[in-house]
Amino acid sequence: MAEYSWPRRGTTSLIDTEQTRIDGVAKASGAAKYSCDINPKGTLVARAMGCPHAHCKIKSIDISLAKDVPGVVLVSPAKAIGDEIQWQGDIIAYVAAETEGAAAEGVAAITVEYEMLDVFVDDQHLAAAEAADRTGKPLSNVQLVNEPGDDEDEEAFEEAEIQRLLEASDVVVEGNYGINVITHMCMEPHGSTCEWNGDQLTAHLSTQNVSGTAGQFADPLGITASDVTVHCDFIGGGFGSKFAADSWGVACAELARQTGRPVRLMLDRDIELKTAGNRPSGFIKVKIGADKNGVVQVWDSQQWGTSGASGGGVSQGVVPYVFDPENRRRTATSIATNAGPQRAWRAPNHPQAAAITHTAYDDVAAALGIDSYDVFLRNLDSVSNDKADVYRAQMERAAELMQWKSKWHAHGKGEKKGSVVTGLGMGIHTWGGGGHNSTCRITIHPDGGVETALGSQDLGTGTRTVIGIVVAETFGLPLDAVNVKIGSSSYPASGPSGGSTTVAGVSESNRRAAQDALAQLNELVAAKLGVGAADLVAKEGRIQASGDASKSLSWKEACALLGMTPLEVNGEFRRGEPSSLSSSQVAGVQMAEVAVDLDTGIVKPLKFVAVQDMGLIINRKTAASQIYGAVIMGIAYSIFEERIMDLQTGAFLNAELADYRLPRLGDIGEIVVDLWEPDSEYERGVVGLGEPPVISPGAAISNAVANATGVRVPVLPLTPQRVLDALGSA
Amino acid sequence: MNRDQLARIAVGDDERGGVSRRAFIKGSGAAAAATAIAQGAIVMADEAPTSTAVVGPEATAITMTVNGRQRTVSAEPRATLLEVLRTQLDLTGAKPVSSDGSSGASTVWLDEKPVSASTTLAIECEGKSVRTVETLGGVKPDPVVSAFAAHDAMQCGFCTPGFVVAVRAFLDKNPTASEDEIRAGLNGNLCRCGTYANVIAAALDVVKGGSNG
Amino acid sequence: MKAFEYAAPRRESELAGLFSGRPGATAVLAGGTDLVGLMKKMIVAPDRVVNIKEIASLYGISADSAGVTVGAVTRLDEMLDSADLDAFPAVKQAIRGINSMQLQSQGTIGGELCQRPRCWYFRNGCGLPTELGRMVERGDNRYHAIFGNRGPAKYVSASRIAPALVALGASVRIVGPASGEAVEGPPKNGAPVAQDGNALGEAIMPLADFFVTPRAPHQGETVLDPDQIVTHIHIPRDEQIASATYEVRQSEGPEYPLAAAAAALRIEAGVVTEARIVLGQVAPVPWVSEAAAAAIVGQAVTPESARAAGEAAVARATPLSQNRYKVQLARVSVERAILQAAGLETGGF
Amino acid sequence: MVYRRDSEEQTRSSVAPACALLRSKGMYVTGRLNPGEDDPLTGEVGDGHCWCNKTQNVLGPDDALVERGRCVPGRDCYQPGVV
Repeated sequence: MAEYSWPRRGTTSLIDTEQTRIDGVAKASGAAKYSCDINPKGTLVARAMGCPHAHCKIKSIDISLAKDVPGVVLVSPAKAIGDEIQWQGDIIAYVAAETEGAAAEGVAAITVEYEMLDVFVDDQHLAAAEAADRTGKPLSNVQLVNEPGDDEDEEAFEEAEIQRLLEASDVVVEGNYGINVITHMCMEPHGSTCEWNGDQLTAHLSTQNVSGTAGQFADPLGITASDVTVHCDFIGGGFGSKFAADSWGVACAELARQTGRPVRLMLDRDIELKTAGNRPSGFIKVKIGADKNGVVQVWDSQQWGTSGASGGGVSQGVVPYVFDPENRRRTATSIATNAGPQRAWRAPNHPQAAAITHTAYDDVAAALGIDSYDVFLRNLDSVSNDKADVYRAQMERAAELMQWKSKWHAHGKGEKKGSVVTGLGMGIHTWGGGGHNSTCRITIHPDGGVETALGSQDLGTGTRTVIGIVVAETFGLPLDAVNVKIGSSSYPASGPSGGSTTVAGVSESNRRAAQDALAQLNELVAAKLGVGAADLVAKEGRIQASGDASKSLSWKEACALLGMTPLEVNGEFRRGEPSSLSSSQVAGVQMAEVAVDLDTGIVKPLKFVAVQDMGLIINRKTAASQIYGAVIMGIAYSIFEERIMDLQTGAFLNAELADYRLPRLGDIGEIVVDLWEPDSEYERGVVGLGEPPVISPGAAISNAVANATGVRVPVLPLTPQRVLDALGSA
Repeated sequence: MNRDQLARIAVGDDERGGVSRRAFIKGSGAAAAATAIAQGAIVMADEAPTSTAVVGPEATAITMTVNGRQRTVSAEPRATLLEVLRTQLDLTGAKPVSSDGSSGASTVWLDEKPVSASTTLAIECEGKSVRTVETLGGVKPDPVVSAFAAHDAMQCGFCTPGFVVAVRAFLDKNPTASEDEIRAGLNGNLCRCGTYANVIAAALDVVKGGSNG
Repeated sequence: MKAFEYAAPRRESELAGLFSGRPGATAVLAGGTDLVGLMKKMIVAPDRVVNIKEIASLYGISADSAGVTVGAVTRLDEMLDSADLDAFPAVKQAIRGINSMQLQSQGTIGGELCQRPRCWYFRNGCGLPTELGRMVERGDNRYHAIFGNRGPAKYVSASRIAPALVALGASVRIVGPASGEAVEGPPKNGAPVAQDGNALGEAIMPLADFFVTPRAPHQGETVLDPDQIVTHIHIPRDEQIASATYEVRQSEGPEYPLAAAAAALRIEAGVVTEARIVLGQVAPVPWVSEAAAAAIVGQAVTPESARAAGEAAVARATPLSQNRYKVQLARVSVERAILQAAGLETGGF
Repeated sequence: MVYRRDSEEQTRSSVAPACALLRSKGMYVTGRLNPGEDDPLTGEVGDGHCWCNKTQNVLGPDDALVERGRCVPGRDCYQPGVV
């Protein structure tokens, strides 16, 4: 078996260059078909009915009027009498109809009687949750340099030792920090178009998990996964929320089976936001002791938050974030609320952890009156990964791009122009990445045609293009010579797009298959040209003897040697196996400069610098896009977006786009993306990029606002209301 | 307000455009204002008064010009333009993102003005001209489409067709737009993936490339 | 959406027979940017929709020495492009602040004035106004009213252009079925007499009086009865009036401002001799602040006098449990609208 | 030698065998159950979101919540499996 490797840096024609995505024109011109665009003849439109109440029991469901609405074809309850509803928007019934209007009218005609139950949705106040008996047993986790004596009570020792360390510190900072629940708000709502051919189901599902969802449809429908084909050529956003077939996907298939017609069921925006996932909240009370240089000596925190009905919150395993001081005690309490369940949201746990702990580190700088940059730098010795040197180098680069040193002023000590002040803040982050399991099948046709097929998907990260680049580079062909087939579960299985594992996974399988296929083709070419197969190179559309261009065949001539049968080669990668093509674990440093209007509390990003390592870069253009996008999503959750719940009723009040505030094109300021790529990065292979740059903005922007105003706005997003409250002027 | 408070409109005035000079004077005490309204009104003098046809709620025939071609569809008055384009005419470039049009993802041209197809009823478009993002594609795409691809001004791409229409419409009106004007003028569209920085670059490129027309 | 009938009259005279006097039975479709979304959620569920955009006399902008008249279905972008409205910066600034090309080219001035309240309880189906008032009082009222909120209506008037128009002394023309005698001779053959025998009538009133705060269910947010529509808006011309709208907008998008104010000032020899200050997004109606006007009249516009007017404007605010911060934002809006009207720097964003 | 102590709840979390119908994102990405603990390979942290393959919901066939810690022997709908 060949030794798999990447071409030497500087010798590539496609890899590590800027390539335009191969489906760019199709997407921009509306030609690309998403799941909700699939519209076979006779398709019915289905709609879900969400429960208006956050906590109740179903006393009765009457669908008789709904069935009589003109245009309604089928009404199907999803709940039974006696079922308990635990959050607003949980789905009670489905209606399939000829038109959108009829489906909506059908939903409105369903009559449900409810028995109301106590509602609790307050995740910000631990005491309130405790009083309502909504907290889980606290999890605690202690690490100390000193050990208790053999017969000493452990908890008493811990308490005494923490107090001793705090007292021994030059400065002690106490603070409260928090970040609210946000949603995924995928532009294309969750849903599918389902059609049956006999007992064979085709589900056009908006999914991040093409290869993994067929099996999810099968069990509840009483068929086997082999009867299901899942298609998803294009997905309108997932961000971690679209890994499952979901009950509404199965319902769509069931409605199609019962009506004998194709059915399209996309969730209404409000139901999606209420029921199809969110990012948990995190609140924390911190005591932090540091020496006079700002090096943290001891960390003591109590945190809480919610993931909805099951409790949960932000994992305490990442608190404090990246930094892991030798002495620390952390306690986490989960709060069960009458709110929809969480789902993975880009870099699960990390953005919240950064936002609620790097802010505390920054407050150490504020308390000591020293530069935040220096505090972050001096604490790098305690980072939990092995990236301290990378952070140091990246901080230097980021500071240069931000002109940090010349712009810096102590917290609250900057120049005020009118009512506007400016400030700087930073954060650092880490993420694993690495490839997921991936299998692909490369076919070289005797006429020179090349295709690769795998059950992967393109979340918008440019996966299709990445795959094409890897295969075309290996064969020495132009990018458009490779036909990339993804988005169907009928292709060889490849992993879901989650955790920044896709680019590494699909690059692994495709590079392996392409190298193996080329080796087989080279055997034929070598015999034809009378040279050794090992001496052959594929470049610029030819296979030729290295050093002797006269001995060569065009790609087409070479492929003709295959005779009548296409050459098919599978490539496979298993996550965790050692490989020279991919690795894992990245760092990353981000800095924000913001302006704050002290009279209105409005925060405007002026400039944002993101320095990011990511191993070998397959496509520089889409890699940069990922970072821009992550920063903008970061600006969103730092300044604008949050789920707002009515504490009385548990209603999700802003579950429509008009009320769910997000940044617009004019809100982003200047964004500087720096692909951090010494040769060592290229050499360690592909890692993955989606999550890391979305992690630090909360900390960087909150710290910049603290630097500008001289006060900490404790909870994200930093709305005018919260800023004015913190300034004491509201 | 009580109907007794409404002064009856005299016929002749109505036929000149529905504004009674006398009543306006009576109501407002501002003679000049009435004159202004009367002058601004469009005169339909010779047209005999007619009553208006009421259609629906059943499906009715709607004829409009879509992407240059006359099309007749059958739809209920409550059908949105977006639903008709997507399900009856297979024009799925305009996307359903928000029910209230706040995302801009369903932007199309209605009589050459950018509007949200999701908050426009199909029946309103009777006799009007609708143009969709699909007219900007094809073998020789519009420079805005090419610039979006070249600058990677998309990720998942779901908001992108609406954004492309918005950029095209904006640049048609502001062919030499500066970066500041672009940042101020394209806020009717929403993107979740965060492609704004590249959209700005793409729009600027179209301006600079002189291919903006 | 509930199924509905549809009509698109081409003349004002055709209106009378098309409307039902029953609340909620007929909806007027202008730009549709607010109505269609509300109908999709069945917050509004009419039996009939009357599209008034095809009535030619309701469209367009005309001007003379007395002022400018704008037809109700004139699109907002056309107002923005009209040189006739250059004399009224407050209006153009308010339209520009909507920050969406689509809303500006689809939305109409009549529709903008008649859009339904901005209140998430209302828009989530909690009704207006009695039950809603309780919900808002106990619930999350961060975006709700800080003035005029003692009754059941605690939402804020949504219109972003109304404060400017009220400040500028605009009037509005209303058309609907009339009773009583015609003021100008008997109807001729073919006159605009509706099938039920009701003739069409009109009234003109100050826009300031057009908006009302409902006290009971089925009272609307304006004086309009279910069978009446706005046809024209008239802004009187006065060369000596300087005006501005200042909105506190968290983002550059079309989201509604957190607070806003329009100022119309007559400045003579450097001193304000007459002022109208109207706050937006703070009350169930555009909120006319006599106190702010009194504070600035007789003063030169300076940062100090503008601030004093802002403070006067909010002195009697009655914030709800969670919107005290809006008092500060309302104060700043007034201060900055006055500074901006006078051509001075606001000192903020 | 550094002193470390985790609360009992922390250490107990994934001892019992999980139901064969339990699903999480981590299982698809890494091929292993990933109910919210650190992934030792990469330091990546899961989100803890689980669902039931039978109901395709966060509620199981018994209408109770689906979670790593709850989908264990003793629950009526538990199915032994290889995971």
